[in-house]
Amino acid sequence: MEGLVSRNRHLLVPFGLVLVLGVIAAVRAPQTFTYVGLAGALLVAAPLILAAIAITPIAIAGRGGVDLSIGPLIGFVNVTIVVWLTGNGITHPVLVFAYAILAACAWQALLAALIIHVRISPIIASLAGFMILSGVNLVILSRPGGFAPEWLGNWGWGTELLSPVLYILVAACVIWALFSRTPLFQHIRLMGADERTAYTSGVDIVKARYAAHLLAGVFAGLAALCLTGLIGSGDPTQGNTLTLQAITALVLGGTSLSGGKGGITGSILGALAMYLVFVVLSSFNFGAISGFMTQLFYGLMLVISLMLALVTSRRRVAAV
Amino acid sequence: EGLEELPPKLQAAYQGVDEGQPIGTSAYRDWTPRSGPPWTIGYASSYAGNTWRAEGLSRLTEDLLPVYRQAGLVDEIIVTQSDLNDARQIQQIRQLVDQGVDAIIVCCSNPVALNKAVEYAYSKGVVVFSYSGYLTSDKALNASSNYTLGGYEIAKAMIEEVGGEGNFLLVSGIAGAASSESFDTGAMRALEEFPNAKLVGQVWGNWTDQVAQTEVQKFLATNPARIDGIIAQGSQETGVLKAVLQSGREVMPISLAGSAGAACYLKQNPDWISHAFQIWPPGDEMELGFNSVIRTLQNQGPKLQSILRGVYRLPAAEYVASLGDDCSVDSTAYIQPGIDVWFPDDKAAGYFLRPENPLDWAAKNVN
Amino acid sequence: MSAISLSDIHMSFGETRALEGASLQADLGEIHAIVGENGSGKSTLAKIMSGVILPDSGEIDILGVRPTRPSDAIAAGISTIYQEIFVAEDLSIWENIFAGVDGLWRKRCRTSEKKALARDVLKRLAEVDIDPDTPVSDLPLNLKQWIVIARAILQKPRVLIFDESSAALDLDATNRLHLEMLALREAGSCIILVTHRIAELVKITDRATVLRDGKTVGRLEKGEVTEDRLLQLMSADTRHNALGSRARTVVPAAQKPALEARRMRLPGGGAPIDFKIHPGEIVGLSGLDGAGQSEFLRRLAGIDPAPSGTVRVWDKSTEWRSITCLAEAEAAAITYVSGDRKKEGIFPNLSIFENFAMPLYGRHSGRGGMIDTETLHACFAQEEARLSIKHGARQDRITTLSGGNQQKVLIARAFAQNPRVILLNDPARGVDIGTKQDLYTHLRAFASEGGAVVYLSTEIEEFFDFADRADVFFEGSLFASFEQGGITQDNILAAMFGKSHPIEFDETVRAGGRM
Amino acid sequence: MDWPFPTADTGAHAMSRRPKRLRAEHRGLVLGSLLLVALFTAASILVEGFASANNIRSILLLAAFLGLAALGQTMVATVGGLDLSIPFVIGASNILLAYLFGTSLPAPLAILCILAMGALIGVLNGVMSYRIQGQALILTLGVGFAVVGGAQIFTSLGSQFSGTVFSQVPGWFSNIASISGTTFGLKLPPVILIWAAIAASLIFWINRTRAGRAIYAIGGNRTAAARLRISEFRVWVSTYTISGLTAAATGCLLLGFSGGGFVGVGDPYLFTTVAAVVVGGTSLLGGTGGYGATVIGVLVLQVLTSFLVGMGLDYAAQQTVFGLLILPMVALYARAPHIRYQI
Ligand SMILES: Nc1ncnc2c1ncn2[C@@H]1O[C@H](COP(=O)(O)OP(=O)(O)OP(=O)(O)O)[C@@H](O)[C@H]1O
Ligand SMILES: Nc1ncnc2c1ncn2[C@@H]1O[C@H](COP(=O)(O)OP(=O)(O)OP(=O)(O)O)[C@@H](O)[C@H]1O
Ligand SMILES: O[C@@H]1[C@@H](O)[C@H](O)OC[C@H]1O
Ligand SMILES: [Mg+2]
Ligand SMILES: [Mg+2]
Repeated sequence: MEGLVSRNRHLLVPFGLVLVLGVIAAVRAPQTFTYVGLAGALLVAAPLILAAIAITPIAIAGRGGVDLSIGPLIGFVNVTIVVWLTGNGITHPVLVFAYAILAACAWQALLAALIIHVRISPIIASLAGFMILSGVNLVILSRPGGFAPEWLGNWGWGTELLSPVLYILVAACVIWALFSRTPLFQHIRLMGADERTAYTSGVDIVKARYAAHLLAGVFAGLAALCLTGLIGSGDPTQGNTLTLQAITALVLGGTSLSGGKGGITGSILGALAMYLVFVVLSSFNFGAISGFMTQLFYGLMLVISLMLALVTSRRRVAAV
Repeated sequence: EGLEELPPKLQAAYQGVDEGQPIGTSAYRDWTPRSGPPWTIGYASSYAGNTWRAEGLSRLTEDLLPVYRQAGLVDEIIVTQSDLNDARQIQQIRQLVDQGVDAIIVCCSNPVALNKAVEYAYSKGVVVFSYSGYLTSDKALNASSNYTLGGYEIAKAMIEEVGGEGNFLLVSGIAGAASSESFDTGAMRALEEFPNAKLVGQVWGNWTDQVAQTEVQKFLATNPARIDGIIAQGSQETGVLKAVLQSGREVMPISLAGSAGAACYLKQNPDWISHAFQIWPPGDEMELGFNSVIRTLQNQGPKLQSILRGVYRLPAAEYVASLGDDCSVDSTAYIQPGIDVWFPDDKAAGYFLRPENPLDWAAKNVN
Repeated sequence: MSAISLSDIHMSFGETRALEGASLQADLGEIHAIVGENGSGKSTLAKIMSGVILPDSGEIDILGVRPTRPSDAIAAGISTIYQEIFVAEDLSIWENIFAGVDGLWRKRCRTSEKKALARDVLKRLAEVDIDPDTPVSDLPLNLKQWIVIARAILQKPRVLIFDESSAALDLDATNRLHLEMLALREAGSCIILVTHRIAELVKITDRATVLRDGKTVGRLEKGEVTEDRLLQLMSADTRHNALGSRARTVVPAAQKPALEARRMRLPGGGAPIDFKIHPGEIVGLSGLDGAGQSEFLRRLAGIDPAPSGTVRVWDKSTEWRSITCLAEAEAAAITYVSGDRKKEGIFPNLSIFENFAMPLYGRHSGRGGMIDTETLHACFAQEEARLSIKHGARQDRITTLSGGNQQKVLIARAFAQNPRVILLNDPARGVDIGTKQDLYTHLRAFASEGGAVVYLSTEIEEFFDFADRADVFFEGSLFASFEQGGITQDNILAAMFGKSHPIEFDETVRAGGRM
Repeated sequence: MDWPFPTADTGAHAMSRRPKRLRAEHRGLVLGSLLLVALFTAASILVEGFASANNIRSILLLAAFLGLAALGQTMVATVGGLDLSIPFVIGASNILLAYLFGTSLPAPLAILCILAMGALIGVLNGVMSYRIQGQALILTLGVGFAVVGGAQIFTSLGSQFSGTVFSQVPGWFSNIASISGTTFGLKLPPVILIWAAIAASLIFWINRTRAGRAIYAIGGNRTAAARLRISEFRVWVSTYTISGLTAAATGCLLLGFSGGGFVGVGDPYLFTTVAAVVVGGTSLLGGTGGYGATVIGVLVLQVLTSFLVGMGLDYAAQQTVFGLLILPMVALYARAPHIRYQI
């Protein structure tokens, strides 16, 4: 039992955070917890939640791996769905889903290849990726516009709790639950915790790292679908903002970039915390400065939760 | 269809309208809000960085709110700002609806991204009005001047100003924002009409003097080519002018549309450029939007989805007349025609099925 | 049938030649030792057999395969316990023990079974009953060692390679390990044993292969595996008479000690320690791993604070001054040289020259903290001549040097700080015999000029004819001191095991004794 | 004198069988310089007016800003850290200085206040990230968010222009940083010379003083450094302090450049500073590279920008090209050793 607690120590902070914010939100903005309120919350928060989930396996795989390119990647899938698929009359759900997931996986495989075979550190590889994709996105679609496939655009209603968005989130959790029970996932954790131990004890660290990235690809694809559903159009820049948000959520969720630790529960909690902060702040009439309030609070939350995490876990994290 | 319901002189304002902009008959021809008066109105702005938004906001909260509260029509205005993040603006709109507002004014975003939120609002009996820019949803109402027409005329006038040929720089607003795109569409049309007018570059100034100044600064710094004229979307020309002054180049003509700072430079250098425009005077545009919102809440029945008025050109002397000699290039104020010019009752009447001055309506219907 | 046959293996790392014609033949059902000095290539050979390192050239056939990755080796039935203890600190005991056993998608066995097995195997090997969910980071070194041993043994390997795996284990733990090995041998596995503990291998090995400078220089059958044969094969010229005779500096009894420790207790340690060293003296420190000698040395150096007691130096100006931190140690002209170069010695990113000069910047920088390079280059020239450091350009990276030459640079840097006391922590690790002898000579010269030397070594015979006194640690405290005449293998070995009088070479001592 | 530029990780070295070869960071410098020359010649041929005094002046001007912003990033990377608060500190300083210019505070004093604030933020970054160095980039990100949010709220309180500040920038100050600025009548914006001076003295300081070398000692081997009484904490914190300071300075100068306070001016520097550092040849693993390398990296990026703009490529394409440039550069000198050699 207390083994369980100690193993989930990293969840204490984010859990408390969500709890506190949830209560405040319930008081300040009760509509949030109505049926429709929750449906809307789901809709708006889904892209961030999935983005945060997506970068989790990469962080777990170690080497200070934080995927800076996640935002532009989601943006890329978003604009290409609108321009390449819808633009050419390809709107069948199966095709769109398949495309979104395959495209994101292809990119992640590319990143993994750079990290594994060229042996470039993940942070630099994904930094380059960020720049490349954010440029490419603007080339494909120079400004917001276009239309999502009808069925996808309709997700934007967000009045039904039992919506595709919910199913996607559930699916994501199921995928994770299943995957995290496979030995492969244990290999990834071991590799993240200590790559040399993994290597010498016979773990195929090449496959393991590819696996971590491909898994990220799957979630990134789903995130892109949800974003497209939310804005019902293509936007070359909206995705980029997701990078820093997702990393914030990840870290708020208690996953440390030192690898080996963490899971999507934390990332989901982190993303929820960010959503709730936003709801709470919007419930005050801050007017023109409301945007800045959000930024301020994200920052403070990040710093404070890092400091708390430092206190709750005593081991020092080695430099990237 | 629907357009011919308008008095002919109003129809003129619709020519060359951005084909993205819906001008069909409105969904609010017979519509009553879920409650009130008094009404709560939400203002979901996408951005708050520039003098233009500030001016519009102050018209809304400093001038209009007191009067309409007095009249028992409005009791509160809730303002939100999304830092150009669509997801946030969507969330804010939904949250305003859930908080129980009766109408929402949104400013200037991606014409598609907010649609579902708009329809959500509509389903809850809340009307969403886009001022300064349009939304494509048929549940949205739009009120502004015809920015495509504005872009066309401003560009055309600029090109003619420098003799129908030369190198031009286009300073746009925010990529993807309806108003910015409409303006550019018009401007491009004009450029096509002049084979020897070459567009050598485009920068996005976010309608913000500082941004425009930095972007133009960077452009001039990295582009050796000579620029004969700068076609600028309104409300950032002061920044553009400062950039040019700072770059050390001699000041070429820059299109002017309301900013008092640049206008002051014109007053001090009368032969700089011969004319100026009124395309989106911030306060008046806001009042146009607000006025239309109130009329809709009063079930006056807007005929069309988009309430469009024309832009107009005026000679330099007349434009700067209102400025004193002590004016400053750093001024953040606006030269505005005033609501009686921009959206007077008789004009407004043309756009509604059961027109009436909102305050008179109040006098009758609010005890 | 031969389980392992390696012939004429060559391997170099950048400039470093690790193996130059090593070969090894071993059969199933035998325990085969690989012996050689530090840096002679034992671990490299082990890594090659484990598929970690791909040699530049050479014939390899282990159980019919030529492993190119650890996973290949393991799949072929080859398990290795590396010299470095590889555990994932954040993960639990059972996860570490069963690291890598599962396939990508299929588990070898259920988690509950794994935990049970983990618990049992630790009970059997380490004789502790511990919750297999405990994170490894909370465990002491010897348990971590057991975990990696368990990991390898549970694979039921047909070839099992131990690279100095008893280093972290105490006496009866080592005995338990031996029982495991014998059992595996009975079961028909082949065990490769890399160890410095000659007594250990004399006891349990069937045959031994001897490496010198990366070459196989001999293969001994059961009968021939004796201490002297091994020593004489391992180093071209045997150490015992290597160092000619030496001018002893006579220490005037009256003189104040250069450095002394009074009533010092080590963390978790035993009795308080009193220790003195006079100018001109060379004192050797030794003891089994974890007996406290290195902790003691680190406290003399002011690296770690002593829980109780004092370290102090005699200084004409201020009479006694005590040492509680590095700053005070430096002020008192005490310098520390570590044998663990990579960990606490070299700056791999910097040049040979800078590695030498780094500690001198403080004293050789003028106005505005501007470094006076001329002087420093002069110092360098002087020291490099003195220690005959072999290197290319001064500005080359230090890692272009062999382990031994890296060590010389660190020692040169110690001398250059012209200290009164030099504390050395196993400085000869991975250093060849020639270099060692230079080192002894220089330290002796330093002593005869009135310096004091405290020299910790894992190889007792470094003390013969070299140290004026050998202090032996046992269970966290200073156990015995031997003066010149008394510095003998038997005395010191006995003391290492807490026996106060010399004893013959019986099983127990062999089991734990260090060469 | 030929001081050792600290060298890249042993790994890259272990890879090589060839005894004599260019030391990694020298390879970085040489490569960078070659690239720079190549780009410049190509651009001068393909873009008319590229080699004009005017264009070179503006390239140098923009390089000066990036160079200063990337200075701190270089110091931090040398000890294995990263500072993502730089763009936010730049933005915050930019609007806060504009705000202070609007007050009665004398301009020089105002500038000092902002610099002090920047340094303070740096200290905070350093102290708080010291025990979680692996998370330094996240922590600095958080601090950045907080700082920029706070600054915008603060400046918005009085006015209605959230996030932008209007005030009069003193002529002498805008002269320092604007393209039309002159130095002693010479048609060269002073900021360029200021940058050159700072770069020169920094490189000198790093290579010739104990404090400077300590940075590389820490970057190379923290334990070994500790044995020599080099305090990891002090070095770590001071690099972040420098970073905060230079970021603030950049923010101030950008105000002189653009003339109006706008919080967004920092945004382009989030990843470009890292790119400049990496392209220059400083590995983010610590211990290697140096500001000399970064200066080259900065010039490469800036010439490239101007080149691309001249070729009619917009911001989008520039981003992509930057990204594509990083990979080969890093692959050439900052690869990690194969895990086999880490066992
Ligand atoms: N990963 C490596 N990279 C470069 N050189 C290495 C590496 N590992 C070992 N060497 C070199 O090869 C030589 C042999 O090293 P090895 O570890 O095999 O010696 P050893 O016999 O195991 O010594 P010890 O008894 O200290 O373990 C060392 O002196 C070292 O210089
Ligand atoms: N990962 C590595 N990459 C490149 N070179 C290495 C690496 N590890 C070690 N070396 C080289 O190996 C030599 C030192 O290796 P090693 O640590 O095995 O020393 P050693 O002589 O074996 O010392 P010891 O016996 O005390 O371990 C140096 O020449 C160094 O350049
Ligand atoms: O900021 C304003 C923008 O939002 C509006 O759409 O057009 C005019 C601009 O000044
Ligand atoms: Mg070794
Ligand atoms: Mg070894």
